[in-house]
Amino acid sequence: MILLLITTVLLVALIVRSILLTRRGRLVNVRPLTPVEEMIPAIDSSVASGSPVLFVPGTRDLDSMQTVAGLSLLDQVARACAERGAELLVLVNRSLVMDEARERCRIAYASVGRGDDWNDDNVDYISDDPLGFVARVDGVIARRRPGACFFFGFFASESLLLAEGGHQVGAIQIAGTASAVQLPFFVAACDRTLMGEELFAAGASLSGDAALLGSLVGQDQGKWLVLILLLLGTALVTLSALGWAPAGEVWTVLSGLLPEG
Amino acid sequence: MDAEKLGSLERIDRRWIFLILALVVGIAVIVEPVFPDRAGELVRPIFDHLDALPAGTPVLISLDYSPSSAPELEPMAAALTRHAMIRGLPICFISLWPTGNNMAERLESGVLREEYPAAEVGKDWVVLGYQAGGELLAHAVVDSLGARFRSDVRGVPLNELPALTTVTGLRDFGLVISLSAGVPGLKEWILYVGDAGHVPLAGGCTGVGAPQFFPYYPRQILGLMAALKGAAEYEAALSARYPDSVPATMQATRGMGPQAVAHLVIVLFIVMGNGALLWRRWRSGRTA
Amino acid sequence: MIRLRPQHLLSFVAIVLVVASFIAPPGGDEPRGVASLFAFADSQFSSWFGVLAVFAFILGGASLLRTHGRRVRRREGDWKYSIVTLVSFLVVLVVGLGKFGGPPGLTGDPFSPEGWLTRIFSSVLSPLHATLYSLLAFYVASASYRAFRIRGWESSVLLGSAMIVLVGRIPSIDSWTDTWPTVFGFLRMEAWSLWLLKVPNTAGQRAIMIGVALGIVTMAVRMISGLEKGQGGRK
Amino acid sequence: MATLAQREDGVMTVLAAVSTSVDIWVSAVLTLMVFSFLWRDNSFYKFAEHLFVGVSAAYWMVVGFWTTLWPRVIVPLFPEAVTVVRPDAPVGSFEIMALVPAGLGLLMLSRLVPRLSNWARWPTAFVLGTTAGYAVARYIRSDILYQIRAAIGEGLVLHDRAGRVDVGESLGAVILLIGTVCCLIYFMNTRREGRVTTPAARIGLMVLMVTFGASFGSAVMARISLLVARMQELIGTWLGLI
Repeated sequence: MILLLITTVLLVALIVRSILLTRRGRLVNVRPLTPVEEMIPAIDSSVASGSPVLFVPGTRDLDSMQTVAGLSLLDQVARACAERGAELLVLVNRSLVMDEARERCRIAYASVGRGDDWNDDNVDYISDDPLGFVARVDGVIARRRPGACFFFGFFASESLLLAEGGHQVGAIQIAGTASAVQLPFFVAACDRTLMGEELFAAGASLSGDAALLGSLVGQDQGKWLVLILLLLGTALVTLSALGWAPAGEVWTVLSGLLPEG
Repeated sequence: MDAEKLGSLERIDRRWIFLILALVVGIAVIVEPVFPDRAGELVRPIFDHLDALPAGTPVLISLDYSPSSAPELEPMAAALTRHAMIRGLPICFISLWPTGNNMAERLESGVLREEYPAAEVGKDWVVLGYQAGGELLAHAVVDSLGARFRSDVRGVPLNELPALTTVTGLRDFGLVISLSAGVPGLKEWILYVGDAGHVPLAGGCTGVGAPQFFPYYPRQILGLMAALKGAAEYEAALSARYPDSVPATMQATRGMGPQAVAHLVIVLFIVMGNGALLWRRWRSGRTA
Repeated sequence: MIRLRPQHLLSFVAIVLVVASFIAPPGGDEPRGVASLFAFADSQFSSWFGVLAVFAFILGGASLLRTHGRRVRRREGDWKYSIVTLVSFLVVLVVGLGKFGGPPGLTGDPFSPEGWLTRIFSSVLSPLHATLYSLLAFYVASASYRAFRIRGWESSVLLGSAMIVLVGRIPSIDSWTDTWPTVFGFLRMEAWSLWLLKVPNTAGQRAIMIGVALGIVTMAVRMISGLEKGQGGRK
Repeated sequence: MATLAQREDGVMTVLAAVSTSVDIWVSAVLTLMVFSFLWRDNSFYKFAEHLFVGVSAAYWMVVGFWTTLWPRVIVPLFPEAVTVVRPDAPVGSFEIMALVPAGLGLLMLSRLVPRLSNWARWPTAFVLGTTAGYAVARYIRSDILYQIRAAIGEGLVLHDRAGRVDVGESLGAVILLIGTVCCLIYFMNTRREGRVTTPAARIGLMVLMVTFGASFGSAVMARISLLVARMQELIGTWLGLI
């Protein structure tokens, strides 16, 4: 519990500190995410071919952080679609997500002065059942033939059902999920995939907002902390297994602080 | 064959793949081809361990699955049950899942009463069944089974069950096996019983759950039956050692037929795609 | 005087829950005083979310009826199929809320075995579920045919590790590699497949999990501090 | 004549094996309709899809109503309501706290009235707040600290059951640690080119690709099982050919 508290405070402090530093003008150099860089060109090519852009923010409700991350990418996609006059179709399988997605699209369209172009019906609630949802999405893909498909959020076995549906009509497919079990399917079937934590960084990266990018620096510092803890722990355990008693004593204290199970 | 035709193998219409896969699996479901197998590195230790236990040593099988995962895990339970009956090892069935009692019943009617009419409930096997508590239950019974179980599912008190006369806690079992379809399951048994309680532990799991359990082998579990293939391997070991005492082809071995041909089809398509790719490269390299 | 905005509610709720996870941890002592308020928040907020999601069903249902109703009214493409959706939706809703076929009136279990809802589930929904799932068998075949190619080194590594595991699952081939002479013992399919799943696979999964958790914490901090721009215009 | 009679007899035996249950026919026909999508989009699939959407949407709404709304809002606010479902159940007391989620829910519905629709921002703000709030401690505990603990494990020198140093397992532990560290470095947002980090990230990406390939290969068996089960249903239960 104590270690949990220390870690939480430390991580949050690092992130907040980086945000503040960046706001005061510290320059950040963030790794470019290829999938994110290819999103705008994919929208452009849909516009060129006159086909719609499809967006699916995962198959979980708003209580999943992955859905929230997917929606924050929707902000950017909706803006880009509004600017370019692309038709945006958002298919969702939760009513709360539908409401939030409509709100965000409305704001995105209004923010580029195209508020009148937005129609709430472009965000379509299908069914809470993930497979019933997928049956419809695959049908919509086959009939509307989107030029670009974006799948960002939590997916279970729906991942491959969606990605193969999109591939069949030749859409440019960019996906992202933090669910490790489903990543292999997206990696195999989509053109580009945001892997794991990249999903949460993508919104910040696409927006180019300094404060948001700053938070990513803090996240990296947190990761170095994790690496140090990991290497230190391994060193202590190994040394103690080799018979160096003091290492064992330090480890007993440290491991007592780590949570079990 | 000319280059263009071969090149088209690189991008065949995926519907050909669908058609061939459907036909092959469909035919295999009807014909039920049998592919000989043997117990591999992960399954062998479980078989050998059970095979070496002195007759009369009880074993504990935890049926941590439900009807939807039964196709993969029930064959394992059946094979273990047969092995224990042949060896004269009393089995104690428990479960961390509410569906466990029902799964035990299926084993009793499908295997125990059917194939071993001489075996007696209470003496050769007992069903203690499901108790709520998940991993806490596993933890609680390490030292004393009686801490959470008063009687078997029929209501017979523990001390009146001949199968369990030598048993106080989990350490008195020759082997503890969790057939696990999710949480709570094998992972909880490893953390709370294997690691903390130093009880010999083995497991079976579904294909999707398998990758997370490999790290525990061989230090924390003595073996692992992964998916239908694991069950088929156990069956293979069983029919190799006791050819006359078990059915000729058992559940998992039969189910592996369609699996094997489907895997073969997928592998062949991958090989074909790459072969065509290499051929095209080689050709263009030569013309250039 | 600060004007209250939804963003303030978001931050307040989130901070209460973060604090609650320290002063009223699950499985700890019975909390007292202020701590009990936090414990209450911790245990109730997620169930309130469940209630809200059900209220939102009304929005979702209304949207569904409107979309398909409009298609039927305007005779838009595929409007006949929209009738199927509308009818099946309303029928199941009435059957389920009215507990048709089960114990008399509204009494008893809505999912009782003799109820019509259960029958609809077992003869319509569950085969549709199972069939849609089984499409995955075809899709893993087509996706692997397409993706597992010796193109760059990345996809070659992907191909190599997938092939080893795949071939390792074919009964007769993997046992055949066992019989190879000891010199080729290192080529045994089973050993390779086991090692791949045990070592690199665990490393990858673990790194993904740790990274995702860090990403989530960072995102949560951005949400609480109101930096996430969208959030329904709550800025 | 005999041959004709024989043939008819044969047809009859084949037909006799086909199921006569309406439910099995419905389920088999729906299965074929969905499979037809593999060929291409067609009216059979459209029918199955639209039916699936209608039935499943309503089904989950019914589930939500009876398992959540009824016990958590309606019964606490109108205690007598409990007798509608269980006539012999004791009537509880009014629970004031149930007004909060009910109130939030009603605010949510303000979306239906365009003039009031801004009120709906409050319940979504509440939901996003709970999502963010729960996530922090939960993920730091179980996915960061616990994973570090699991990764440290028993260190890099592992012994077998007899107490000797197990070279193979120890080597595996070293590779596992290097792999984990490299993958974590690969995901760094602010990656500077360096003598250590650049090759480490490259190794990390390779480990990730091995991971994805292996899990893909391992999942194939489970997916085929689903198809086999479906086939058995069609060929066995429906047509009676097995």
